[in-house]
Amino acid sequence: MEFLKERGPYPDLRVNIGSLVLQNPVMTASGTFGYAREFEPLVNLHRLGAVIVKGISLAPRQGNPPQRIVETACGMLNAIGLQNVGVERFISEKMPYLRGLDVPVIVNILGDTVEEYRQLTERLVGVDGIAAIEVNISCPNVKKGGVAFGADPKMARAVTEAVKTAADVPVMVKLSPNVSDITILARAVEDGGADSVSLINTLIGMAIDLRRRKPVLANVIGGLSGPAIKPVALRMVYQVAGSVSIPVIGIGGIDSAEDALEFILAGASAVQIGTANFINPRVSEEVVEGIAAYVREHDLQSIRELIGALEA
Amino acid sequence: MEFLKERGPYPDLRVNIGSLVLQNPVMTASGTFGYAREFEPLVNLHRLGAVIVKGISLAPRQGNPPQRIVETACGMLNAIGLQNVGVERFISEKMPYLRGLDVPVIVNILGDTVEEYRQLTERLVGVDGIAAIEVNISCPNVKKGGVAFGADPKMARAVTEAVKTAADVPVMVKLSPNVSDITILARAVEDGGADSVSLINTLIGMAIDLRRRKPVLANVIGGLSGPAIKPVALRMVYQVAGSVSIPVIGIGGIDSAEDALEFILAGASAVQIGTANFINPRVSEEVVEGIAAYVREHDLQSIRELIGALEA
Amino acid sequence: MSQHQEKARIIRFEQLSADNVRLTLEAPLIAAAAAPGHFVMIRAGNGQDPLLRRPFSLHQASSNGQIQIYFRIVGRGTDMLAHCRVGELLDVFGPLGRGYRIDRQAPACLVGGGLGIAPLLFLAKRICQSGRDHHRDLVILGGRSSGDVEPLVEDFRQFGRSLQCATDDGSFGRQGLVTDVLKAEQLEPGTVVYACGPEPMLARVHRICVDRGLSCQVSIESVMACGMGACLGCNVDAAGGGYLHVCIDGPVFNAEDLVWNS
Amino acid sequence: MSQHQEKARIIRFEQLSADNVRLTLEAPLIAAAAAPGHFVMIRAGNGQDPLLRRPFSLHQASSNGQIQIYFRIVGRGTDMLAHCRVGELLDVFGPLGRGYRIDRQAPACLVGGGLGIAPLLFLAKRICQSGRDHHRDLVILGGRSSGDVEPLVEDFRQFGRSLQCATDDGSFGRQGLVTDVLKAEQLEPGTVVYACGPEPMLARVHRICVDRGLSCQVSIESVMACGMGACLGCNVDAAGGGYLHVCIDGPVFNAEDLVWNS
Ligand SMILES: Cc1cc2nc3c(=O)[nH]c(=O)nc-3n(C[C@H](O)[C@H](O)[C@H](O)COP(=O)(O)OP(=O)(O)OC[C@H]3O[C@@H](n4cnc5c(N)ncnc54)[C@H](O)[C@@H]3O)c2cc1C
Ligand SMILES: Cc1cc2nc3c(=O)[nH]c(=O)nc-3n(C[C@H](O)[C@H](O)[C@H](O)COP(=O)(O)OP(=O)(O)OC[C@H]3O[C@@H](n4cnc5c(N)ncnc54)[C@H](O)[C@@H]3O)c2cc1C
Ligand SMILES: Cc1cc2nc3c(=O)[nH]c(=O)nc-3n(C[C@H](O)[C@H](O)[C@H](O)COP(=O)(O)O)c2cc1C
Ligand SMILES: Cc1cc2nc3c(=O)[nH]c(=O)nc-3n(C[C@H](O)[C@H](O)[C@H](O)COP(=O)(O)O)c2cc1C
Ligand code: FES
Ligand code: FES
Repeated sequence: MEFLKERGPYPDLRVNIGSLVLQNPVMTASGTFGYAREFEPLVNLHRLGAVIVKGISLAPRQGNPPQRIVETACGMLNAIGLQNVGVERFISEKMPYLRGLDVPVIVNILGDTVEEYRQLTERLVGVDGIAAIEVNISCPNVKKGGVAFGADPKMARAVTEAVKTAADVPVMVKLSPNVSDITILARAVEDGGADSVSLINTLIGMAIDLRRRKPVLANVIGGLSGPAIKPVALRMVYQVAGSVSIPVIGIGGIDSAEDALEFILAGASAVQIGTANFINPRVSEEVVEGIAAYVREHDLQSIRELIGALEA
Repeated sequence: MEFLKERGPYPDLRVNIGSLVLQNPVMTASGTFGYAREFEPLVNLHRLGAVIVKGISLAPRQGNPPQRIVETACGMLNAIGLQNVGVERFISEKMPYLRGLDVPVIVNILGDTVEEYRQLTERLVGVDGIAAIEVNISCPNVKKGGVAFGADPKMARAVTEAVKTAADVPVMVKLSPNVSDITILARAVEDGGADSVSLINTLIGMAIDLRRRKPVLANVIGGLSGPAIKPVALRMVYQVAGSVSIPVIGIGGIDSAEDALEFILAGASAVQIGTANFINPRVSEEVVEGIAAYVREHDLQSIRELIGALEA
Repeated sequence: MSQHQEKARIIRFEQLSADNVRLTLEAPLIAAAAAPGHFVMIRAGNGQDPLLRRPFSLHQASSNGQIQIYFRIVGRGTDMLAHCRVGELLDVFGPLGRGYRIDRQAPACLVGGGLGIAPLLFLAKRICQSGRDHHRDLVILGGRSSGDVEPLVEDFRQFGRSLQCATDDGSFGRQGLVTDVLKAEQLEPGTVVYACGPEPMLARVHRICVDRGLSCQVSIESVMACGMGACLGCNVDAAGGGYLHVCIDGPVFNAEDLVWNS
Repeated sequence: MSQHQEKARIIRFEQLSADNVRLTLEAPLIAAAAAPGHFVMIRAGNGQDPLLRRPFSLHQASSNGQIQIYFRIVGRGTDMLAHCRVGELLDVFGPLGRGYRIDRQAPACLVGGGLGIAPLLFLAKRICQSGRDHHRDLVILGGRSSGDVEPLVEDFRQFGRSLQCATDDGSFGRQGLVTDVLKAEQLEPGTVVYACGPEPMLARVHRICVDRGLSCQVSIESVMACGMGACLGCNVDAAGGGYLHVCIDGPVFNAEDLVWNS
């Protein structure tokens, strides 16, 4: 016979990502939340911990030809091909809206060479309203024959150093899961000066159209995201949280507060929600509410008590 | 206004795995079909291309404590811990039944050291009724601090050479997907003398019980299998088929003839069905029938026409 | 345009033919904001498989807060929707996209093939409501056979248009394609053609319009994840090079802005 | 034991309480091969999520080819099963496992807690059919409240056993646990206790039996993928060290062969 607990004061959900303080640990993942404005009719954007925008490159990119996405079992593949408006238009067209929001804005960047990452970062220096930079290192290094930066500790470190040296805001490096040992990559970018690591980006996958006997995606391969990859993401977050001392941000298949809390238990200081935004545009806000309810119901002082609190 | 085609003669589904000829390309994956006898009441075992038995080690193994399995989104994690009866009891207790079956039997082996793989293979030499050996190299190398053989090209090659040198039957090496570039591993085992490669083994994942704040599996991490991993498996099979000249066997999330045909288009000469056996014990036989129907309906001379026939 | 995510109660279920279903939903916010050619994203089931929402054109949206979708069962998602019961709730969001630009002066010719008929009923209604003289307007509906066309004829008739029907097998209307009918019709100069249907049909409609110098709007499909411009997954080739995104630049386009493979 | 995979038609649907459902299925091959304590693996839905089959004890199996399962809605799979309609087909395979070893001479005491009551009805029937004198037999049923127990009482009565009931909230029978009832009963020496229910209850039943020198068989649960000895996923600790597998060594075990955390 429990008696109803009064709905107490709003619980303390603040988390620190290095020097960056977020009001709660829920961010929207790059490439899945547009430039935030798309979600304005449906989400109270100011309720989020942070918004991460679609990956930006130096020059605008058209991206891949259609078909770019395909549904898979509990997941989806995408080969958008990094379509984006380029850094100049991003600053002039997208930042004015974004900086008007009462939520930290994190800019996701990508390049084909270390030099491009450096230039991009330099261009973002001094731009008002940017809370942090997230570095997508899952991109192929054109100078190294297309091997992804994220698959080689030396290149990953070099990119991190280049961005960190140029940046005037905290730098979060986003790791690729398509590697033998992600802790090696995590330590490499930590050594390179990253303020935090976020993981995972998509797993590389493929789908085939049996009728046409062709790959479904024009790009042949694409990135797998959604609930299907959650077990892999959770494992990697757990491993990385045990190997680095900078904050870890968990990403991969999160679509509920329970999922987010699992990542936090595994060692994530915060989480990002990706594909789930497509299925339930309100999911990010609902996850914030769900975490608040959990903290309240379990009489926690703060959500920070749960970070890495897994008994293993 | 199509008119009904008469059900023609049974189509040619034979495939060659090196010197091994299978009546059709459908095998059951190791660890998901017991020692075949378990399925006797439900499946016409002689209809299958081959049966691959649960991984065998030199000494019997008890495996991991419970909980060993957990369902995930369109998949499952297992941490059986390689429970098996050991090679001696396998030969004395399981082989008599298996060799009575009218279907090729492939023995999956695993070890903690290269030496163990060699001894295991030697013990299997001359045992009647073994059509091939499949080498599971996803196991940790105890001598090398637990790094999986399958993650290091040199170790993978060494295991392959040891087995190949000792074996009197064709050797299939089963690759781990938890690597940065699976084509490097595939080439390493090809160089080591493998007659074929099979892929993928499970992706490493994890599940957390939020209520207990503990990992669900006693072993903390486990292997992810089922439809969730199919896109990753298909991509890796496609990549490996383009990088080696030995036959490739596709594994991962296959639960229908369509799935199997997609792997064949991607370059697999045959496929293995794993987790799907649990959900539909008859699936392997149904996949054979489905492939036969496809070959008939598309007027193919043989299923071999489809191997690698993807237009990319 | 304002968008809304609503738990919409199913208030009517109509099996119009073996494969074709029409659902009437209570979604007042969406209904109020909707215009012809807009679409909604609907979640099939509550599970994680199928994962993505499914896009459907608004077949009707009325001032009493109801919307309708009209769809064919082609796969798992539509099959699940076809198994819903009256009274259940569906998670719907919309209205989305750019709809038909109704030219209030020009004569209208609506051409719908198969499930492409779906958005045209709403369009016919709005055109009718625009109040001008409609005797020159024309609706051409086609499908594989009677079941694709006949059940909808009454609904179109209430808007008082002249109606022509064609089916592949001749089981309703004349035998042939909607484009055969379109070709045979003497459309007045200045007529605007509003079309929806499978790609080959739209390509032919476009060709006919180009030949006759008529302007033509088409509603097209693509695979979609988000339906709202966030995933960038729904691109199609643009006539001027580069890409357009079906969910925000369309689904209704001027036919000449697209690339047609024919 | 012969096993069968059948498409079983649902011929009766009973909502015994808010959470508890009983399904009657037409599965003649399974029914013919079944014995008390056996279980079946059922596929919930046709999709890939939830992926694995769900195990359920046979609540009844009759010579007319019908089987029954009795389950509580606890998650997605059981929720989907609770939404099935009469006439639909379920993919079922079984019977699986080792059932209760009925001692035809000894007095029987059946102890069921919550959904643990499920396999005991079939067991009661078979014991009854064994034809000997049953006046010393006893059935003890318990649950959270009336809805877990009351709807089943009539079914047990037809086998003419002496019946005791208990509920946590006292809404049916006496207030308390089934183990309280068991403790209070003077069982004859040589009685065999057949139990099924949640782990803490079984641990207590085992303790009581050890104290009184009675033999005790328990049906237990574990997570399962295959249900037939192929995946090796369903292990539990064995009293003698090492593991037992619930699906092939059980689900019914001699209580003394297991490790009890109490
Ligand atoms: C803007 C828009 C409006 C639409 N309006 C309607 C409508 O009013 N009525 C209607 O019946 N259908 C409409 N569709 C198509 C409808 O969305 C698909 O039929 C539906 O998503 C199929 O889902 P499924 O799970 O049943 O099929 P799946 O199992 O996903 O696929 C079955 C088959 O349908 C194809 N398919 C799947 N999704 C799409 C898609 N988005 N577009 C085209 N083909 C697809 C697949 O390639 C496959 O061959 C519309 C599509 C779009 C983009
Ligand atoms: C041999 C055997 C016989 C059984 N007989 C019955 C029966 O007659 N009636 C009945 O109501 N239930 C029975 N169960 C339990 C039943 O299988 C689970 O309740 C069911 O699988 C839950 O599925 P779900 O999808 O609804 O729940 P899920 O969404 O999978 O899980 C919901 C909750 O149930 C727990 N759970 C899931 N699977 C199992 C499992 N296999 N065993 C125990 N807990 C589980 C989960 O940990 C979770 O807390 C039996 C289990 C076994 C192993
Ligand atoms: C359509 C789409 C576009 C994406 N674009 C980017 C991107 O531009 N930059 C990036 O770092 N990650 C990108 N991602 C990866 C996501 O941010 C996220 O890491 C991944 O989808 C896993 O999370 P999820 O399972 O929650 O989606 C994209 C993902 C999707 C589905
Ligand atoms: C329960 C279980 C046990 C397995 N045991 C083995 C094993 O002993 N040896 C091995 O090489 N692979 C083992 N595997 C991996 C499968 O053979 C297969 O490679 C993997 O499950 C992917 O295929 P699937 O998605 O079809 O299941 C096991 C998989 C499962 C699910
Ligand atoms: S469907 Fe996502 S951008 Fe169009
Ligand atoms: S459930 Fe698979 S071995 Fe028991």
